[in-house]
Amino acid sequence: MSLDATGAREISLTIPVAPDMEIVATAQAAAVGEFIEMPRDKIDEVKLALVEACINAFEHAHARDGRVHLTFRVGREGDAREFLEVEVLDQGRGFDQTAIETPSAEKTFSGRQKRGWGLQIIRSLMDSVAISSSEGGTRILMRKYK
Amino acid sequence: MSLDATGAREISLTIPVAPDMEIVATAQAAAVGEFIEMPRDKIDEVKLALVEACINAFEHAHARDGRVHLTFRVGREGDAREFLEVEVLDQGRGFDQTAIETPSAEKTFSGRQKRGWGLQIIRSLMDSVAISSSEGGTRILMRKYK
Amino acid sequence: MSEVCRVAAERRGDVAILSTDGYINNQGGEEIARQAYSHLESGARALVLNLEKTRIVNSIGISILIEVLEKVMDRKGKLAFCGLTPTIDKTFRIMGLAQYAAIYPTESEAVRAVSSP
Amino acid sequence: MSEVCRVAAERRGDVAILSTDGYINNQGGEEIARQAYSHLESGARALVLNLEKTRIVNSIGISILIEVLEKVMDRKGKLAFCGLTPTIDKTFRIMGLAQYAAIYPTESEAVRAVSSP
Ligand SMILES: Nc1ncnc2c1ncn2[C@@H]1O[C@H](COP(=O)(O)OP(=O)(O)O)[C@@H](O)[C@H]1O
Ligand SMILES: Nc1ncnc2c1ncn2[C@@H]1O[C@H](COP(=O)(O)OP(=O)(O)O)[C@@H](O)[C@H]1O
Repeated sequence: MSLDATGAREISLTIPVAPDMEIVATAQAAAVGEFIEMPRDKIDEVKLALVEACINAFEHAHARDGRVHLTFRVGREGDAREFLEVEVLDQGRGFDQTAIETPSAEKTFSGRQKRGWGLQIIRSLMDSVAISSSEGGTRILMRKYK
Repeated sequence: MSLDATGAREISLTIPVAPDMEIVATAQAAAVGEFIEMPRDKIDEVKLALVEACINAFEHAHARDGRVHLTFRVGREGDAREFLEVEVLDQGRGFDQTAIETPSAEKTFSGRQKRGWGLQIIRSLMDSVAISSSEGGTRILMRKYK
Repeated sequence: MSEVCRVAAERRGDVAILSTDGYINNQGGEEIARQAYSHLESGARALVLNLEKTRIVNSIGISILIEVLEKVMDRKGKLAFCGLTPTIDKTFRIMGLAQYAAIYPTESEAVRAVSSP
Repeated sequence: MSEVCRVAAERRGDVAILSTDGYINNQGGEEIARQAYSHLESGARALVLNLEKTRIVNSIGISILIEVLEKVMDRKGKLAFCGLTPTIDKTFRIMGLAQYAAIYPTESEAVRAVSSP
């Protein structure tokens, strides 16, 4: 394996805030996933998590540079399974995580509040997720084991 | 079209100098090509040109940052056809283009000089190619019309 | 992977079968909704959504599918999904769609299930 | 798109058919060469390279294929390619490989052409 999570070896991708660019970005997740021979269904999960993170940045961040920055790393924790890590970073206005209400099927089906599932989907589909957000922007670091 | 060649809207990809990373990069070319509905065979030509430019950077450049930087842009010249532009940049030692001998099938088949086809393939497969190289590095800018 | 989600429709009696091809985002979701509502207007009582050729549905797309489902339930109609990839199936379960709509592996099973006896 | 190029071999009399799957770079080229030489050693007089499942061959891979072709020509054997994508076909023409090796659309045509009468 010639790509690792030590920082030196990583693939970075910058996309403009523009319709459908999230799908163009999923191609990179798929290519890196295939590179480590991650099963197709797991790659699909990474792709959807990445899509959700990108459309959040597109919709909510108002990034000062009009871009979303992605970094892909593969690594292995000790002797554990290999993983694919995706970082999605925007230089936007950030948000207060404590103010985000957890969505539920009940709320979704009873009322007008159908949105609000993006972060929940990301957490459910990935094996670990770390979000840091401030006035400088938002960074989502998510990892999926092979 | 939400992606253009004016500079603001572009996709950039940075890959490490490592085996097979050129193939990971072709996924991005394919995704951007599909985005503008470029026919599959033309996308294949862009992919191979990109592969040749990347392996040149891997083999010959000795990039100081250990990376190759790619930028993808789509645009349209006046009312002309849409194009996909790929820039491959390395911060390596550069080369003297006047010193590069043009390859030929005769030389390839008669002797021991089987290599030396990369730049020729790039020029043959792309619609336009501009190479600039100095001690600071090499930049190949290539364009393919849809 | 094309950006445009194509939606093909087929009508069998009072069952409308909509088959998607490609990424379901807001536009894709809205196209499905448009076709679904037009079938409901013209007398369809049940909808089958065949997502066999779709590998990604984003959360905005799903929220529109939920609106379609609610409209169908309001009219006492039926809606069934089929051809879901494991990831889409998982996402539908996360969002609770699976509690309200039936999910079948194949189109024929879905059509059989929603057809009037 | 897997990084490893798989090479499958089949022997029909004195014709060896090598079928590739995936990206042909230096390692892929060397694997083809290894299998080709082993068939030549064991009496094969003709090689068919079926590249149907390969969409990219880089210039290093092609330079190795040219070495294989030269070795076959030295032994007065035959080599034919089949299943080339338009881009691979174009690249083979650029590098002059097409002047020295026969290229056929299908494997059966290639096998027929190189088989001893
Ligand atoms: N990158 C971001 N920048 C700013 N705010 C964000 C970002 N990502 C998420 N948020 C905030 O978190 C909320 C919840 O996000 P999410 O769960 O994806 O649902 P939705 O996008 O449908 O509202 C958003 O409504 C927004 O307020
Ligand atoms: N990015 C680069 N950095 C430094 N030298 C390069 C670069 N690209 C090409 N070259 C020089 O140009 C020569 C010709 O390149 P090419 O036509 O691709 O053939 P090959 O790589 O097989 O030698 C190389 O041998 C090398 O000396």
